[in-house]
Amino acid sequence: MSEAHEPAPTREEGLALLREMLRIRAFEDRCYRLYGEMKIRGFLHLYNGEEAVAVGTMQALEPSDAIVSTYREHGHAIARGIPMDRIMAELYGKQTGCSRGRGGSMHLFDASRGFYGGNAIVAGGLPIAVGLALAQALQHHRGITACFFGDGAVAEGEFHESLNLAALWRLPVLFLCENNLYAMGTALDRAQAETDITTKARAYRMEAAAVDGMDVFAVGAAVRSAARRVRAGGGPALLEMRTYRFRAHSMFDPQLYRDKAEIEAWQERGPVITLTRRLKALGLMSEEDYQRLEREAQTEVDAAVRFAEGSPWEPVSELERFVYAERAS
Amino acid sequence: MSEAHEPAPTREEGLALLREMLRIRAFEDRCYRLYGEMKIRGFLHLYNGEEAVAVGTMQALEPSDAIVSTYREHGHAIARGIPMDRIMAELYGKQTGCSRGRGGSMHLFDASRGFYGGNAIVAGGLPIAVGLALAQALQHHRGITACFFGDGAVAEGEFHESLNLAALWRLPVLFLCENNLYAMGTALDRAQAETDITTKARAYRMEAAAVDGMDVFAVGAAVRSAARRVRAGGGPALLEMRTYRFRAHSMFDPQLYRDKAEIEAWQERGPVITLTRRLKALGLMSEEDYQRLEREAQTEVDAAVRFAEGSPWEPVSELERFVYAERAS
Amino acid sequence: MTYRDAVHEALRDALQADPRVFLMGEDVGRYGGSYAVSKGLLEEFGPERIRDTPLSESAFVGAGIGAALGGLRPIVEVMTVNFSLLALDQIVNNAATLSHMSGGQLSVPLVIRLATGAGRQLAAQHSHSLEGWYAHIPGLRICAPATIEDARFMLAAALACPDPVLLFEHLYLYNMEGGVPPGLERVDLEHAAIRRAGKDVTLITYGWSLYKCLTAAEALAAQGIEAEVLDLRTLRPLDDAAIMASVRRTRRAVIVDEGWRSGSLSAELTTRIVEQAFYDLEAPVARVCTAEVPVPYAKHLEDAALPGPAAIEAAVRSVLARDGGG
Amino acid sequence: MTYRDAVHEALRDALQADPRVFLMGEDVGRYGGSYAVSKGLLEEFGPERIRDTPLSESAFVGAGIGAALGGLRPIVEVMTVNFSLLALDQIVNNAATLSHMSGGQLSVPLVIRLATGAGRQLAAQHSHSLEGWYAHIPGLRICAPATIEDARFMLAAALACPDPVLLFEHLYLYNMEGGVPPGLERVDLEHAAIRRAGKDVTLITYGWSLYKCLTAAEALAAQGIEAEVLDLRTLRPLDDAAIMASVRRTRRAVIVDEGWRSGSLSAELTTRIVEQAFYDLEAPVARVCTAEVPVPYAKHLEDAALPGPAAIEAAVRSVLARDGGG
Ligand SMILES: Cc1ncc(C[n+]2csc(CCOP(=O)(O)OP(=O)(O)O)c2C)c(N)n1
Ligand SMILES: Cc1ncc(C[n+]2csc(CCOP(=O)(O)OP(=O)(O)O)c2C)c(N)n1
Ligand SMILES: [Mg+2]
Ligand SMILES: [Mg+2]
Repeated sequence: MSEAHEPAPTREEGLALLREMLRIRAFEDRCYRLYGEMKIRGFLHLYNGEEAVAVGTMQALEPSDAIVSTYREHGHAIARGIPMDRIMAELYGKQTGCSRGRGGSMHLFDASRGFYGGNAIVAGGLPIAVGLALAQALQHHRGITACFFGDGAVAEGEFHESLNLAALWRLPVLFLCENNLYAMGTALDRAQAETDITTKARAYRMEAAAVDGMDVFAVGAAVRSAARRVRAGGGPALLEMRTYRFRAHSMFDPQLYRDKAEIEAWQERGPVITLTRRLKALGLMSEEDYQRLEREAQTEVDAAVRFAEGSPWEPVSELERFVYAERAS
Repeated sequence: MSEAHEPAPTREEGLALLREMLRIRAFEDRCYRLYGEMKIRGFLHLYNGEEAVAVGTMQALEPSDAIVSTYREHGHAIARGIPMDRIMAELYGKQTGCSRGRGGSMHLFDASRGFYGGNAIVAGGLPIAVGLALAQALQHHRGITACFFGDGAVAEGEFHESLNLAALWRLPVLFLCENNLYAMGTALDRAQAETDITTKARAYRMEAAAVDGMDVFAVGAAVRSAARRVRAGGGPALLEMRTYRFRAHSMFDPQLYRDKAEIEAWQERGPVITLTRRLKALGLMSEEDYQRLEREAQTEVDAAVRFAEGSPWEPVSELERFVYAERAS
Repeated sequence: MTYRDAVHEALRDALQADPRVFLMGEDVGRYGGSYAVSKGLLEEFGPERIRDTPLSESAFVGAGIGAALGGLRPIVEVMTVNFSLLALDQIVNNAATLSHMSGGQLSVPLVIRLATGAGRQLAAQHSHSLEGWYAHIPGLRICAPATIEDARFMLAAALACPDPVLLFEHLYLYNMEGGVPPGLERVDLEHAAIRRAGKDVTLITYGWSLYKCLTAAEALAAQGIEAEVLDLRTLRPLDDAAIMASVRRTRRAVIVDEGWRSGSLSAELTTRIVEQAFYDLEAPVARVCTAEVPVPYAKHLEDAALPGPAAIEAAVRSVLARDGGG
Repeated sequence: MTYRDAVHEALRDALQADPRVFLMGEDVGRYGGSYAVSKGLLEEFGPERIRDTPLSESAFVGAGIGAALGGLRPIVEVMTVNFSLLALDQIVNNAATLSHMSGGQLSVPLVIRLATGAGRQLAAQHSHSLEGWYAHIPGLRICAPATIEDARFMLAAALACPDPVLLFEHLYLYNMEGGVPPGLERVDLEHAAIRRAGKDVTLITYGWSLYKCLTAAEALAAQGIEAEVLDLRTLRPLDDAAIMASVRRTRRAVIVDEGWRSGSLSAELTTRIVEQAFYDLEAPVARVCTAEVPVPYAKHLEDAALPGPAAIEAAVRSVLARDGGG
């Protein structure tokens, strides 16, 4: 299922991809600091190291597609185009947040962009993705549903039931496993008898491929190709994005379970650093370009923080609002 | 994993296997009648057609092994050696029943024979089997755990989680899928994208083989061989027993979902009829022998019914007994 | 018309009225539904809209949530409440939360139908009455159609509601015969209904227990005690106004609930009455519930475990005997 | 010693005392437990007895049941109660039923530990307080160690019990500092405990809410109101005798329960008090619970949703104000 690498990128494409990854990186690094300052609370799962997956995927999808995500979803949300200020306001718990302060880091939503939320129950989003795809199929929409989940989710019963259902009904779901080798402190080979996740997908007669999740082009190419087949009615597909998280699982994790050396080796292969090197080597980007992109990202994050800081709180009187829907169905 | 057929049976072996199958058949046929007479109530799932699986399996297991079963478990219980009168008394809801009248048809238990019960939640027994095997492994028991479940159970998340856990921890579980092609009215190919169940098992790196579940020798050979490896610490294994149920799913099933012709074709391959023919053809059994075995089975069932009829009811004052255990742990 | 027919007709109506409606669940199609409710619908509406599912409660309930988010109006049949435990994460963590957690951006117009209840000697794993338990969860609406008219029309009301609605159909009701009052074409999900008027005590109940209460009320009437019988219809949110109005009139309440006694809906009802009508009570509220045991198979044990008309009568008499102390 | 240390020591003791005991759950080993409770145990007891599991709640809880049947004494950690919904079928349909359904042949000496509760801005899917909900299920024992001494010794009592015991540890407690009274070496699972004596009203509570009650009680004392604070410790079966004894003394009760108000344990408690001590009450029982919303992320909204000392004080004052009508 993997395809030959697409032709070398243009300067424009390359910079656009790098810009998106830098936006995510800058956002996540700021979140890290803001957590220390207690501006952000609750659980915070950062995406550093995995940016190529979100960026490569989103640029290969269409606006009419639906996205189902996890609790490690800032990157997905940003790459999907949810305004950073709305996301930051959500992390602050403000009324202007993209979930009106009710969701926090793990529950970003944007219905207008088909972003059906961060889900904090591991594998809990997969059945929902199957249902969204069923709605697309029955309504003859053009859209497909892309569903992110981690390597840890693969052990859950909901993974199994959802893959089978999607395959059985040939629904337009693109299952995107972000295999970063760990579920909290549990390495994949301590969680799975079979560690090749594509093998599992094939046991449901589903097309599957492993992708270098550190290479934003490889991700984009794989998603484009798989999405094309899924969109054409070829049934669901699974992509195993091989990636790595650079930071701890959450802000409470002393990382007893992995070596510094392992982390460093992966950082050396990081999506931002490798794309930066590549674009420079191809002569498509100067150091100045790079600095400018970084500055722009910082500026955007600064503005998002200002927006969040300046936003009002949802009045407590609104606490019970939205428990039941306000509009008729 | 399948092995060459074992040498032709002796007369003794052949008659013993047929006797067991006829005992089950006679028991089930009587249950059918007793249900009509309203002596047995609740759900009743008969085992006709699948006798070779229970009999072939149980004669290949050892007394120290543990058994986890389903709601279609009369055959398993009888073949395991639970006295028929205790089973019949249970179906009558009597105090002398093997679950003291509390379980009924779907919940036969006999702790002394390592029979950990009928389970009426599809796939609900699989995690328990994994735990029993974990106890065997940690306590260095010789025993293994044999776990029955239907083709329908394969779609459940608990199947997936349990197979992975058993394979990951290399536990001595023998997973026995009774693939009778239907889960109630749902044919396997309407429930599974991949209908070869052994393929699924292999996705957990588990050894697996398909077995002719209508041939009691094939079942015995496959179970013996698999059990040997499991017992020796080779990790779990799965056998897909290809079989067919001759009767309706339960007593409420008008069988709209399958043809008479299909049923008749399978009945022609039935485990009792084929073994009878084979033993006669080999000159190992006369028609008289057969009649005697049938008579003996009927006599045993008659006695079981008398026992059940004559047994006392559990006093209502005992209703709340055993909700919490009486003995210290 | 039986209750089964009424549910069947309700499904047909819904499927005919709105192309977004579809039915999905185990054996709803070829088998005709495990309680024969959907028999014939596959032939009429085809396999796209009458979808047999594999045994994957979590996935197909979750798929119902997703399909509702995606613009459809799914009716998911979970064969019985017993199996819904396998889908509870989807129901509690997704269906019940998505509207609030998304700040009102999403809603989950999903209907889940479940057979519930004991009494058919199906033993511990197949005899749960968990509707009261589900009623603990904010974000869900829990309904228990007990009459032919509710079986006939509650589904439409549930489909018109933008929230997840769980319809609990007691398995004892399916064969019940009856009719729909002439001219009646819709019901609501908001109001409890007085099924028998009386002045001496209010029997508060729902589902199959309604008929046990009506039977007990007849027997009590012969003894000169006039019991009012209130059918809750919706267990979440509760119709406090109707409950208090009746209790204030009769000044005594007995709650009849097939859930296990401890922590059943009867406890919430008692508590609300105490909170809202304490000074109107002539006697402590009494309740008749299921004994605190996994429901046993044997008929005599099962009967002893479940609430029955005799226990209801006894509870009423004891409440009347304690009069005047409140 | 913190509560975390106390649970840690309890685990060590149990592992040392009985070779049948082992601990299993997500990230209990290499990670050290998601609340760092089991840190160091892997090194001390090895991977056979400190078993990291895959994310498979249903399978490893069910495996705990099987291992208990097979003669071991498993301690299963479900990281938080929120994820236990995925294992509910195993807990309700197997752990809770096997003893009864087998006519007493089997027992399930399984201990499940779960972190519970809200208050850390973890939002709707990670803030459940379902211990009261679990207490509805016959066959289970539900405990909520709220003090250092219970954290230290309840585990041993649970392991000595032949039934499935669920230990709910409120996530707010782990960092709490304190000690064990000198000489104390065991606790039981049967009795509620008066954590503060008082004569004017009984605050009935458990878990982290205990400390909210104690804080409220101090504030009330300054106003001349002496509240008794009763820590339930075990939520199923409830210690009715201790509850009624206290309520009969104070003649007023306020229940503080982090569950959602409707159908929470507070309802069962209120109901039992009405059933058993109606004529001793001077005022209706009041309750302080969590608002009926999926718990929101934002701190001010979460605080508003959860029971707090101010709401407890207000409830006490309102109960005292209604005196004399009971
Ligand atoms: C059902 C469930 N069990 C446990 C948890 C606690 N938990 C949160 S994240 C996580 C690890 C998930 O790992 P993975 O799926 O690989 O995603 P990653 O964090 O690596 O992106 C765990 C165990 C949870 N949220 N949901
Ligand atoms: C979790 C669950 N869902 C649904 C049911 C209802 N049900 C009982 S048996 C059955 C079919 C199971 O088929 P299979 O596993 O193939 O076993 P078979 O009856 O063919 O032996 C169904 C759907 C159940 N008991 N448990
Ligand atoms: Mg991971
Ligand atoms: Mg089958």
